[in-house]
Amino acid sequence: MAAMTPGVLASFVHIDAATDAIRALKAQGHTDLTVYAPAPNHEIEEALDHPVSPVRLFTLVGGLTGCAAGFAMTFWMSDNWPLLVGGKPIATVPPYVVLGFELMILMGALSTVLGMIVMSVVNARKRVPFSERFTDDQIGVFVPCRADQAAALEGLMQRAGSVEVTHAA
Amino acid sequence: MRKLASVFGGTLLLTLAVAFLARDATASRQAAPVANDSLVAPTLTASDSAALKGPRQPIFFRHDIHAGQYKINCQYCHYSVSVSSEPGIPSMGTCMNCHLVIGGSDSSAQREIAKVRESYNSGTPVEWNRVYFLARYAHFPHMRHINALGPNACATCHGDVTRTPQVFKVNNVNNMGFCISCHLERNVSRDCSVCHY
Amino acid sequence: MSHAYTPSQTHAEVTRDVVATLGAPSRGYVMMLAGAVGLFLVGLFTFVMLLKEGLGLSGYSPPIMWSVYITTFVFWVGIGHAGTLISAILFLFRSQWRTAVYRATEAMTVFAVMTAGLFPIIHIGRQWIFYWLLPYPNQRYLWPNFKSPLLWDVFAISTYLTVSTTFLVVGLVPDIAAVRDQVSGWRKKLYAACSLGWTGSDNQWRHYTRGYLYLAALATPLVLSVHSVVSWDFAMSIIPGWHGTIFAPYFVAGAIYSGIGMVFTLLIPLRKLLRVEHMIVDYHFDNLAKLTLFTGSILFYAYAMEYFVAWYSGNTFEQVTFWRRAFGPMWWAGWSMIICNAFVSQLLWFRKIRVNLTALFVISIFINIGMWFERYVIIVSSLSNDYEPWAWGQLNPTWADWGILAGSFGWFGMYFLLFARTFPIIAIQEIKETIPFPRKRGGH
Amino acid sequence: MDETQESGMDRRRFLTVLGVTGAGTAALSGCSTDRVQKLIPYMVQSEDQVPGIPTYYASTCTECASGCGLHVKTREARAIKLEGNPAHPVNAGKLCARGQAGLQSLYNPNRVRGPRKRLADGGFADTPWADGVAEVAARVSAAGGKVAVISGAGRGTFSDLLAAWTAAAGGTVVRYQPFDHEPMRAANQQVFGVNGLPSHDFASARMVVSFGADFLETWLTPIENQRGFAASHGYHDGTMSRLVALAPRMSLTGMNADEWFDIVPGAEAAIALSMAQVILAERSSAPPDAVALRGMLAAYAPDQIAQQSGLTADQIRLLAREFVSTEPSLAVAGGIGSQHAGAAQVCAAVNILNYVAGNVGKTVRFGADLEAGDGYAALAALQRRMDAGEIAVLVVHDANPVYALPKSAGFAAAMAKVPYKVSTALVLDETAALCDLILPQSHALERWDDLRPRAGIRSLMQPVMEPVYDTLPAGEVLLRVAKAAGGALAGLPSGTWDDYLKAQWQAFGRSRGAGDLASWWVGVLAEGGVYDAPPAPSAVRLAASAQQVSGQSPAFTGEGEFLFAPSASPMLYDGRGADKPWLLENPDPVTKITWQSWIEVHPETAAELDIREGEILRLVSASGSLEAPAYLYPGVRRDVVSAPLGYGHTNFGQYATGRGANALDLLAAPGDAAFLPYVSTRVTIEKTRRYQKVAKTEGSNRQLGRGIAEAMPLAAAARGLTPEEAHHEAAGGPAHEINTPRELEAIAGFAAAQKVAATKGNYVGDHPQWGMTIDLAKCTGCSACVTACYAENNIPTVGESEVLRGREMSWMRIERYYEGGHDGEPLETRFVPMLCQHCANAPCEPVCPVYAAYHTPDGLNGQVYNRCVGTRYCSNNCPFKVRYFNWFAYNKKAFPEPLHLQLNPDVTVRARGVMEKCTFCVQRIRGAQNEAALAHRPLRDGDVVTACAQACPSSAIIFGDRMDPESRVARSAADPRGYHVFEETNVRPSITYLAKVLHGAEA
Repeated sequence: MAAMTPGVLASFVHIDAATDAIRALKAQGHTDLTVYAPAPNHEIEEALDHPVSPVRLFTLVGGLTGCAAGFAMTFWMSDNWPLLVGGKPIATVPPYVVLGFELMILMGALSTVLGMIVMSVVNARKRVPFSERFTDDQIGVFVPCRADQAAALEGLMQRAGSVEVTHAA
Repeated sequence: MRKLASVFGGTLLLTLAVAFLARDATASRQAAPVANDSLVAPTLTASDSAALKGPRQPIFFRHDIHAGQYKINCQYCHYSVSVSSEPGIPSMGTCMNCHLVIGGSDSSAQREIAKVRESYNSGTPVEWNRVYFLARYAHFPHMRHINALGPNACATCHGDVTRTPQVFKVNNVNNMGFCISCHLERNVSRDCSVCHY
Repeated sequence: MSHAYTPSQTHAEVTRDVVATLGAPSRGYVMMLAGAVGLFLVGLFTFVMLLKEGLGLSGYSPPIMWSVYITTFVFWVGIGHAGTLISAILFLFRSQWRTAVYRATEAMTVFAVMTAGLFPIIHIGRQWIFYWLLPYPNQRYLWPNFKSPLLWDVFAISTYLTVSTTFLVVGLVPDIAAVRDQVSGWRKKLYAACSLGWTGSDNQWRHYTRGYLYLAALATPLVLSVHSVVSWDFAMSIIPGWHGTIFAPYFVAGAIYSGIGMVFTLLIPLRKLLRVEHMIVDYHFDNLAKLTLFTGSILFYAYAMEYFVAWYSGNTFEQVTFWRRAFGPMWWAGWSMIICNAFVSQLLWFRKIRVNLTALFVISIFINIGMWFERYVIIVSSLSNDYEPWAWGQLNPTWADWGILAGSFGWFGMYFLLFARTFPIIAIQEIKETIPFPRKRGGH
Repeated sequence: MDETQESGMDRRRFLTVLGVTGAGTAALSGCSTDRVQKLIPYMVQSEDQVPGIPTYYASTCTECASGCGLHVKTREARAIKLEGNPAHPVNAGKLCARGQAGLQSLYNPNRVRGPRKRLADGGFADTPWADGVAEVAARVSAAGGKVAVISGAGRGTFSDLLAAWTAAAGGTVVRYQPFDHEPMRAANQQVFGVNGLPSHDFASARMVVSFGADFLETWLTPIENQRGFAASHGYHDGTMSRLVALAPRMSLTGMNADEWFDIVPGAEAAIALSMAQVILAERSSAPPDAVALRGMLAAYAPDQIAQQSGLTADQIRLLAREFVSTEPSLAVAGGIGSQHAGAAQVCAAVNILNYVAGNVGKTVRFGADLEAGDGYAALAALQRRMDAGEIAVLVVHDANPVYALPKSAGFAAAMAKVPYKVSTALVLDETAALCDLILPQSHALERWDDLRPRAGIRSLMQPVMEPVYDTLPAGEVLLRVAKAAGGALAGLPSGTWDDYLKAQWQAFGRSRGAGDLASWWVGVLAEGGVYDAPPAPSAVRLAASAQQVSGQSPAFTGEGEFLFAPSASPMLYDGRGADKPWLLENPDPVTKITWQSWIEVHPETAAELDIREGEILRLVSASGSLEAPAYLYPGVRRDVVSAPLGYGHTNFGQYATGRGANALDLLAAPGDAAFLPYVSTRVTIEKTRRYQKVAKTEGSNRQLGRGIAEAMPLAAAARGLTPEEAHHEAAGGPAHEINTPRELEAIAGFAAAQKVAATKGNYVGDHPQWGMTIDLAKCTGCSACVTACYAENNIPTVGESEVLRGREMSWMRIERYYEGGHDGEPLETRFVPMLCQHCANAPCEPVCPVYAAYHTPDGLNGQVYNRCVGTRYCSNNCPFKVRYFNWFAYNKKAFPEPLHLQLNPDVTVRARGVMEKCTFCVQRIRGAQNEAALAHRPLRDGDVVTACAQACPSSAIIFGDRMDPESRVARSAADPRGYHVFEETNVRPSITYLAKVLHGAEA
């Protein structure tokens, strides 16, 4: 496994401690933070203040495509070999709404999942240190930095109330 | 991981390709035979029949000699094809019309023709092996097709037998697409109940 | 009761308690699993016989061309509704109490729909060509008939299965990661693989929460549509007793009702089996019971309406059908459906009963039986006496019918039990979400 | 589909057996090669057989004594369907269910497959023909005249030869038919001094009174009767004839009667005489010699006999007056169902009634001399000689007396006293089982033969195919035996049977002055025989013995409180139908029960005795007992129980043996009676408290006012009202629109949609729209169409267990609905032939996920078997419930070899798991279209006739193109009586029913 990104990784138990740290770091111009949390948390989101995730675009596009595909398929197929059933029109909207709807949901959902995966992978920072407690009960804040900045940042973390600070070089 | 994916994808593509080729194959039909005045059938012996395509028959009957070289009209033997849904299998008597006198040029032919005479005299009909077997839920009125497409239309489905020493399955007549593509081309009915009842 | 309940006090406890459910299986669990597998084998044998001999083995007697199999199909589809309702709709409503139970119900949904999905194949005359219902390019140039409600069904059920499965899996990922970081050895490797490299970084959470929201948003109309489509299998026909405009809402309500019934039946024993009594508590059952009461009352209304409309329509066919439903040869089925669903559910007006697990369990059994009979009555009794009196007939099911029914329960139970042991049956991260982090300045 | 198709016999399977037309019994080896796909050529091409094109041969039906003409449809040298010969005067192209099922006696898997000889251990073993013939010859010559022959063969060249043969052997022949109408002949002798059966003209009779004569089932010539009855009783131009039935049980004839009186059993004679008395008393124009009867008849004034007859005096007077005032009228008697000890007197009384009403010579025509045997008395006499050991050699041909006589008659015991017995049975029946040698005869369709069923008719039979088994025509056997025996027998012709028969015909031809015999013969073969115009009725006068006619009701033996009146089953006839699946599965027209025998009990009686349907009852008489499930039938008197004849065979092949109970077991030994009195014993009912589901096809026998079987009063019909108008008139309100404006809108929308659809694909252009009308005023419920449908469309018989689950496959079913019947109103029966209605807005089509059910351009409701996946939604959604599902591989069980040879090669044999239904005989439509296309001409009206329409003896069914205003079907559908079933569902059926017409109060 390749070497870790140099930087400081601090673990927090207290939420406000973590948010203080984040705000302080951002104040100092450290923007590419990585913040681990066992559960999504509004305070952290506010502190980080990221733009809204673009996943919704995937949902929209997928849904529309699905709907279109549904209607296109049904109309084309019933017209491809016209067969009269029950005296009903060969190709007709009402029954095909169901299929349009179902395909809309299906493709919408699948493309949403795709979106989640793609987005997380694309924006993921590589080789960031991680501690197993972050999926348990602790919040982790990692800030990449040069060796000479490390001491200062460690101090910042401690002051914010970190329970454990490690320096990955 | 990546390897697995590529293998999977590859097989998928392959199957699709095969499927489409197969589909085209069913659609492609052999062209009607070109009128060739001087067709000479190759010399073959009964022993060669094993090497030829198609089921081996009790008698090495050669369409390429009868229909090709000697230009015997298909309907001379398949007598009911233009009037009935069934093409008709020539009776042993029909064979004997000629083979009473024609004994065969080479030894192999003589041996085969001897079988015909033997069967006729002993009154035990020859059991030909079926080559084309249309599924029983599809009804194919031969006469309608012969009357619509002409006496030589046989080749459309059965291939050019004037060149085949041993008849083999040229088209899978049980592929519905094989029928439909033709009905579409000629813009004739493809109503299900025309064939299926 | 409104403020957030706290079964485990801290995030650490939550992780610990849930991971504990994945420990060595108890004896009771093993026995139940064995039972489930046994039932499944019964069903498998029956199906093989059906393939070999033909559908005639089961008790079909014309004019009753659909009977136990379709009944059970609709039953399972119905079961499959509570899950998505709780996990998706209640998620949108931000109701906290769902967190403890939704994983279990969602798993139930997926496996119930998996079960239901088998029946369209089992019940057709030539099972080996069931795929002709799918629109795939073929050398015959033939396509399926999209006007047929059965085809809507194919699409609705498969969509629902796919979406609810993805919904379940997506919800699982962070929890699997949590488990991954608690266990060791080969199990760690397994969960690591399943966790898709989840770390809980801000970036992951950011897209995750959004995506989950939209999945919920899509699943919500879906869950309502699926049983509507199933109901149209009947409502689109002209059979008196099927041809009803209220069928869609009527079926959806029934589906949720039966689904929650099944949730009770599963959770009440399960929480003991997995020793999580302190995480799934009165609070949840109370709320579930209220939902049951609500949908149960809708059913009550729907039943009443069916009979009223039949009378009010002045249509002799309708009237005879419903008269015979209540007083005909199948009166017993008709009444057991009304009593088990419409009346029994009314007991839940009393809080004492809502929080009494024994009572709830008993009621839930009634609900399951009642809802199975509802479908049985709608399908069989309506078919047994429709337009043409000369063709009227009665059904007497055979071992082949019961064999498949039993098999379906086995098939369902098998997967559900295996799931409950392998993956966190209680949503770790969602519970954690409800527990505030400690603060350095003062408490909460 | 495919795998289950294999066992199905169809076009290509026929091809595999082509050659064997030249190769005799290789037939079976030929077609038993199931999967091996061989093409076997003819040895020599036969000029009248073209593969794929049916060849029709004229022949004659031997399933009863009527002697109807047949057209045998053959394909690739296999008989595949029996239809009526239009040229034949008796049946004019029509054929009953029994006649059509003759095909299943030809291909019956239980047929004796070759000569068989009894072994010491009692079993049978094959023996060569030569040995068999030699053995018989030896025995006959050794018998020294102690030879007797029992023959069921009708009058014809064979019976002549048989007579000559027996005479030469010094023996006696008894020509025996179980249903031989002895009472009628005795009565004709007594009243008119004529010993012969007259013909009855139902077609011209305006009023028919039946004194227990089941003329629509088994009485004389049922098809001819039905044709005539339907012609006169079927409504046309404001009129219809009238039928009154007097019988303790409502038979099929009773169900078709405008009035049915459940008279006291045995009172028929008294009533007939009473009517005659009224007529003579009130009418001067009676034949002069009839006046002499006044004295004798005085004793039968209505008031005298009213109380013991079950009719009021006024009813009798009314009947009598109407009978004489509607000319010509017709009274008939002598049915099996009322054949009690006094039956001869009943027929005599009815003769007198007809005579005084002036019907004799008009509707009753003597001189026709219908086919009749020697009667029971002759057989009884022979039995006494057998008992006395005066018979050394007994030959049984085409007869099964051991079954046809009550066990108490002891015929089997008598046979045991005969040292040597020979049978020519097709199937090893009860009688054949007791014989020492079986020389199986060829089936009527496998041999040359002829019949003279009545004066002026010579009807031919010709071999339409090679014998299925190693059998010979009985005539051939006789000649061979004669040759071998020598002696007096040597005098017989020396040639073969075929030569003999043809010689006879040539002699006949010469006698008719045929110039070119050869061409004459070809003509005769094509016509199926020689049919002279019926002879003018021979004038008859009352004989002196007419004075002795008495209206005494007969004494019934036994103590029980119920009279036992067995009914002659229209399907099984005298029992010979019991080995034919078609007849067993075709429901009894009255009770709708299949594959089972039953006991009919009146519902009220049942209530008293706490009997529920299906309880197995034991009927006990002095002579025996029988057990069968109870069937509650409102059409039987409260003090009468009835059970069908023809069941309870002890040895008659896999289908008949052990099926049901034999009603004859209850009867006492007839002793030296002149005929077998079927209605003679009283019985007690014993409840067994055991139950058995009755295999009936009837769900509910009431139509709950759903207008499925509509009927209207004659008056209303005459005024050209529609059934609906008639209803509203009766109800006193004006006709109201059944659809709301919204519904009408929707209906219009449907119509518009179809116009749009008609601009696409195959739907472009003009197509015929096939349609059908069914006239309920003509339909008698005889069910001939049902068997025709089975035969034409390869419909599998599913057997008792499946019928019990309601899984019968009859595409065409006859529904029988009751009206009235309680609190005083008379019980009325309505028959509705129900088949796929081929709806324009078919509910079954849109629900099929794979287009297996769809609408064809020519207006058919198509069903593509090989596309069907079997969701069965179509059947659920069909209001008429006319779709049938293959729950198992019925095609594998239903046609055991050689029954599979009967299958129609033009129709797919449906596989397991697919839905099937009536197709309007689409194979016939396509066939006709192909023919027309080859001839470059358009289809003409009448080119396509469905199997049911072709068979219907009442001609109640018309098929054709509804779009062609000139077509018969279009014109008939325009009849104001026309209506559609379940109109309110807007499914727009292609079948129009014409409402039944009822004689209202005006009667």
